[in-house]
Amino acid sequence: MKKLINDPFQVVDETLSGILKAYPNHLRASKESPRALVRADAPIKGKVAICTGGGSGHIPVFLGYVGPGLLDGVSVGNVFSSPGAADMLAATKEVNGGKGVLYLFGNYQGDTMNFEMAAEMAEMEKIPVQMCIAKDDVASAPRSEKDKRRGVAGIFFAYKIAGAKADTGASLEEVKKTTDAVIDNTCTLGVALTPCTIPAAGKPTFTIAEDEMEIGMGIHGEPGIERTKLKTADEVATIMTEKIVKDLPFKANDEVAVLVNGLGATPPEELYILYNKAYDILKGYRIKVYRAFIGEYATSMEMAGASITLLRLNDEFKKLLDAPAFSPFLLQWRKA
Amino acid sequence: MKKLINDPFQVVDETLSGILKAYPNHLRASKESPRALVRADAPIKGKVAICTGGGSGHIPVFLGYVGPGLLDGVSVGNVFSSPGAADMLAATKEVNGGKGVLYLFGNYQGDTMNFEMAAEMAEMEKIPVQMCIAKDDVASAPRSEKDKRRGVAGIFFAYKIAGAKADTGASLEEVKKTTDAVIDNTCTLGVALTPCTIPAAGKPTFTIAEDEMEIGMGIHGEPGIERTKLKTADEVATIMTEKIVKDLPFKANDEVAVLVNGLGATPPEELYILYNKAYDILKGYRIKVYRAFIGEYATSMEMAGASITLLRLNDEFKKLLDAPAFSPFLLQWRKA
Amino acid sequence: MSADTLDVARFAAILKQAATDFKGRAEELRQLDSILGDGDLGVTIELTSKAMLEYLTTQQEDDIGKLLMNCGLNINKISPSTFGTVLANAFMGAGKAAFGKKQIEIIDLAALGDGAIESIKKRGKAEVGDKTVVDTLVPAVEAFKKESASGDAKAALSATVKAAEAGMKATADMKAKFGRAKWFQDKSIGVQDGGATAMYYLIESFVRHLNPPA
Amino acid sequence: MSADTLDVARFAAILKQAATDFKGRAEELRQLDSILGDGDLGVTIELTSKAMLEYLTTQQEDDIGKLLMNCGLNINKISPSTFGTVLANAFMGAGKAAFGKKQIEIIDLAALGDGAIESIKKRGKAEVGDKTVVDTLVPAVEAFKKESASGDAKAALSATVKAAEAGMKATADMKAKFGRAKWFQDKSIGVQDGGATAMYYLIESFVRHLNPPA
Ligand SMILES: Nc1ncnc2c1ncn2[C@@H]1O[C@H](COP(=O)(O)OP(=O)(O)O)[C@@H](O)[C@H]1O
Ligand SMILES: Nc1ncnc2c1ncn2[C@@H]1O[C@H](COP(=O)(O)OP(=O)(O)O)[C@@H](O)[C@H]1O
Ligand SMILES: [Mg+2]
Ligand SMILES: [Mg+2]
Ligand SMILES: [Mg+2]
Ligand SMILES: [Mg+2]
Repeated sequence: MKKLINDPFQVVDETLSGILKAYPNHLRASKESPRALVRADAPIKGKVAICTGGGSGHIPVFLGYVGPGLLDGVSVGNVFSSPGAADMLAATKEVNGGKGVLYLFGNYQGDTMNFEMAAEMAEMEKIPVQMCIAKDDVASAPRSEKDKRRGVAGIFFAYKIAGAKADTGASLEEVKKTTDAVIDNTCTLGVALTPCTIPAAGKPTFTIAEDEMEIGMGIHGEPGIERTKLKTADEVATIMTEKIVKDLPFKANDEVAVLVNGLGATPPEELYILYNKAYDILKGYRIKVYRAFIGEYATSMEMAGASITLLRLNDEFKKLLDAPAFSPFLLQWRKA
Repeated sequence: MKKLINDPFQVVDETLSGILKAYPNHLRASKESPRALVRADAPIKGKVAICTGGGSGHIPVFLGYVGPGLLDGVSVGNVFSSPGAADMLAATKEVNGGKGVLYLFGNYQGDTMNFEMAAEMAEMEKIPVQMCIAKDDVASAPRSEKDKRRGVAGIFFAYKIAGAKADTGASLEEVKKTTDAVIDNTCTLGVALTPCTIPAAGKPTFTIAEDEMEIGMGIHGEPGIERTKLKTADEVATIMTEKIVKDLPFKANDEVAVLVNGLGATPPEELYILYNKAYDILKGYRIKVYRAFIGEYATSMEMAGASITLLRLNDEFKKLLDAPAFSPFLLQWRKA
Repeated sequence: MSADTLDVARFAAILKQAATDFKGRAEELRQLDSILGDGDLGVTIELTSKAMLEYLTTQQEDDIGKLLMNCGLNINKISPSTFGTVLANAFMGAGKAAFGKKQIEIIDLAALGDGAIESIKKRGKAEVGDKTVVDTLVPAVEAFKKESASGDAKAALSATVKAAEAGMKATADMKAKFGRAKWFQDKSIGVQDGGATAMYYLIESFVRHLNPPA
Repeated sequence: MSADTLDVARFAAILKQAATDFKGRAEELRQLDSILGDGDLGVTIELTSKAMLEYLTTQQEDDIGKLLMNCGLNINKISPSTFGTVLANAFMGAGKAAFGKKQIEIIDLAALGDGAIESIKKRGKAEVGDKTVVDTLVPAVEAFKKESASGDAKAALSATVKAAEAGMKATADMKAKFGRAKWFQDKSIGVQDGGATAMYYLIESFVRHLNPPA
C-alpha cells in the first residue's frame, strides 16, 4: 500500500480537517457531528435542501457537490462504508430551510438502511424528507431489475439538476420528481484496470492480472460483466457506448449529456481518447451531444479505469444543467 | 503498460480530437496546424494574447488553461516532448489581437529552444513577442542558480494571473512584468511514489521500490533531492512546506496562495491530508493562507505523488487571482 | 443473583468480552468480504468492537433495554457499514424488547432475539436463505426457543451456538440476494457469507462468556 | 559525377540510408535517456527517422542548401524534442552554409559542419565538455578539417568517424550542464550521453553510406 497518509484509521477525519481548512468560507462542520458537513451559509430559507452521503474514497463524490446551485449537506462515512444515521440527521437538521430535505444518494445497502433510519428520525423532528436513490450502473443488473442497480458516476447529473431545481423555489415533491426523472434517464458503464486499497484494510480489494481488465466493475470493486484481456480504448468505448445506448434505449434525435469519468489513476488524456470514439458512435446513431463533461467526477482512490454516462435531456434538464453552480472541488476559479 | 489507448503513437492526436469534439465552442485547431489550439473566439482584439505549450501528458497543463481570463493559444507536443516552433508560430499568428503575444512556458531545454525559434519567426511576421519562463521547482537547483530550475505545477499561478492581467488591457510589457513577478514569488516542491510510462516508449521512465518515494522528483521523473523509505503524509508535508518556506523565504504576515497538486494516481483525499499539515505549519510561521487550490492542476499521467506550491501575494496578485476565468478542463459548471 | 440471571452490569461485562473476542476475527472477515464484497468487513469488525467497548466501558445504564439500545446507537455511529448497521438494528430491536428491565433470566432471552430479528428484517428486508446475517441469527433464536421450552438454559444456549454454526455454514450454498454479494449472482454460491460468519462469532462468544464451559 | 561529388539526389539518398539505420538505434537510446533523462529519446529517434524519410522521399529540391534546410524544418515539425530540435538546427545551419549549391565536393563538407555547429551553439548554448551532441559533432568536424587539408577525402571521413566516436565516449566522464541530465549533477558522471551517442550513429552511418568500405 503506497499512500500519502498517516494513521490509516484517521484518513477520513484528517481529510475533512484539511478540507475545512482549505474552504472555510464554503463548508462547515455541523454542530452535532464532524462527519456531517453543510454549506457555510446553511440553511437557505425557502429552498428545498438536498443532502447526500456515503462512504469516503470517491472525492469529489460526495462532499464535493455541496455548494451554491448544488447540494446543502453531506454525511461522510469511512472509506467505502456508509455514514451513520445520526450523522445524516445532524446534516438534515442544519440544512432544513423550512421546505424539507431531499436525500439523494447511491443505491447501496448500507446507505439505504442508514438514510431510512435518518428519515424516520427526521420525521420525529417534524422535518419532511423524501428520498431519491441513484441507480445508473447498467452492468449491475438487467433493466428489468433496475432497483438492484448500483449508483455510480451518473449521480453527478442528479446532483446538478436537483440542485438547480431546488434553486427555482420548487417544492420538495417537485424536486424529487425531477430528480427521479434524471435518475430514470441516466445510464453508466465502467471498466476497471487496477484495484484500490482501503487504507485501514491495507490490502487491495481485488486482484486483476497485468494484462486484464474488467468490464462493468463497480466503484468499490463489485463484480462486472466480464473479465477480459486489456482492450484498446476504441474497443472499450465501443462496448460501453453500445451497451448504454441499448439499455435505455437512447434513440436517434435524442439529445444527451455525456460524462466520461476517470476513477483515479487513469490520466485525462485517456478519457479524451475514450470520448473521441464514444462521440463518433453516438453520431452514428444520430444522438446529439448537448454537453460533455470529462474528468474525475467520482473516483475510487487510486483505481485505474473509467466510465461513460449518458443522460437523455429534455428542455428542463438542459436549462437546469446549465444553471450556475459552484464548488471548489470542481477546480474552479471563482472565489471560494 | 496498462493504458486505455489505441496506437501509442496516436495518443496525442486522438486526445486532441476528443477534446475538440468535447468543447467545440471553447477551443479550435489553428488553420495551419492541428497541434496548435486557440480559443474559439481568438483573436481578442486589443488584448495581449498569451500562448503556452509543452509536451503532452500533463492535462490540464497545458491546453486546459486556454480560455477566457486565462490563455489564448497553446501548442501541443508529443508526450513529454516540446512542440515544434512551426506549431508555436501557428498559434501565435491566430491569437495576436494587435497587442503582441506573451510566451509563458516551463523551463525545459526543448521548449525554450523551440519558443526562441518561434519568437524569431514571429518577429519576421512583425508580431511582438515576449517570453516568461516558469521555474518554480526548488528541488531542481539552489536559489542561487534559479535559472536552472524546472517549471512545474506552480505555472498555474502564472497562467491565472497573466490571463487576468491581460484582461485589464495592460500592455505586453506590463503583462510580462507582472507574470515575471509571479514566477519570482512561486516555489514548488514535489514527491513521487510511482513512475509513469510514455505510451510510445512502453516502459516506465524510472523504477522505484515498493516501499520508497523520491522527494523533489520532477514531473517527467527528473532526479530529486533524496530517495527515502515511504514517509507519512505529515512528514512529507513538513519536508515540502519547510523547504519551500525557507527558499523564498516566506515570512511572518506574508499572505500566500497554496496549491496542493496531485500528479495523477494520488487520490484527492491524500492531497487534503497533506494540506491539513501544511496549513498548520504555515500557521505556525504566521503565514496567512488567502486561498487554497487542491486537486490535479498539472499531472504526469498515472504517476503517484504530489507537490505543494506557495505564491506570495500582493494586492494586485490577489485581485487578479480572484478575477473570473473559465476552462472546461477545470470541471466547471458554467456552460462551455 | 443466580447464575441464570443477567443484570445490566453482567450483560455489559459479557458483551465487552464478546466485543474483545470479535476484534480477533477482523482479518478472517476482511478476506471473506473481499471475495464477495468490498473488503471492508475487517475494518467494520474492528470499529464495531471499538464502538461496543467504548460504550460498554463508560455506560451507566440501569436498564438492560437502554443498554442494548444505546450500544446499538454507538455501533451505528462508529461503524455504520452494512454489517454494522444490521448489527446496530439487532441491538436496538433487542433493546426495545428489554425496555424497562433491570434484570432478565437467561431463559427469557428469546424475546430479545425476536426483537433483534424483527428489527433486522424491517431494516434490511432479508429473509432466511438470502445469504446474510439473518441466516445465522434466525435459526439460532429458533433453536434457543425450542430447547429453552424444557427450562434448561445451558442446553438451550449450546443448541443456539450449534444452530448458528449450521446456519452460517449453510450460507455457503446460497445465492446472495442482498448487499454487495447479490451482484455476484450465481458466482456468490460456494463462498460462506462474511456477515453471517461475523454474527456466528458474536453469538458463540456471547454464549461462551455467559455460560463458561465447566 | 565523380565519387567525390554529391548532388541533391545523392545527398538525399545517403541521408535516407542514414535515417533508416537510425531507427534501429531507438531502443538503445531510449535506455540511455531513461538513465539521465525522461526516457523519450527512443521515441524521438523513431520520429526523427520518420521525419527525414518522409521529407527525403518526396522532396524535389534542386539545391543542397534547401534540401538540408527543409529536412531540418521537417525534423523540427515532427520530432521537436530537445535532441530533435538540436538536430533540426544542425540541418538548418548546414543548409545555410550550402545555400544555392547544386553540387558539393566531399572535401568541402567542412563548411556544412561549421554551419551545423554554429547553429547548434547559437540555439543550445552548449560547448564542448557539457555532455551534449556538441561533444560528438565538434571533434568530428575538426578531425575532418584537419585530415582533409591533404585532400584525401576517404582519410578525412574515417578520421571524422573516429573522432566522433572518441567524442561520444568522452561524454561518459563529463558532468552534464544542459538538458535534463544537468539535474543529475555529479550523478550524471559515468553514463554516456544519449544525444552524443545518437549523433555518433548518424555521422557513422552517413559516412558509411557516403564512402562504402572497399
Ligand atoms: N439486507 C441485509 N440484511 C442483513 N444482513 C445483510 C443484508 N445485506 C447485507 N448483509 C450482510 O452484510 C455483510 C456485508 O457487510 P459490509 O461489509 O459492512 O457491507 P458493505 O461493505 O457492502 O457495506 C454481508 O456479508 C451480509 O451478511
Ligand atoms: N543545449 C544543448 N545543446 C546540444 N544538445 C543538447 C543540449 N541539451 C541537451 N542536449 C542533448 O539532448 C539529449 C536529450 O534529448 P531529448 O531526450 O530529446 O531531451 P528531452 O527529452 O529532455 O527534451 C541529451 O542527451 C543531449 O545530448
Ligand atoms: Mg463497504
Ligand atoms: Mg522529453
Ligand atoms: Mg464490505
Ligand atoms: Mg528525453
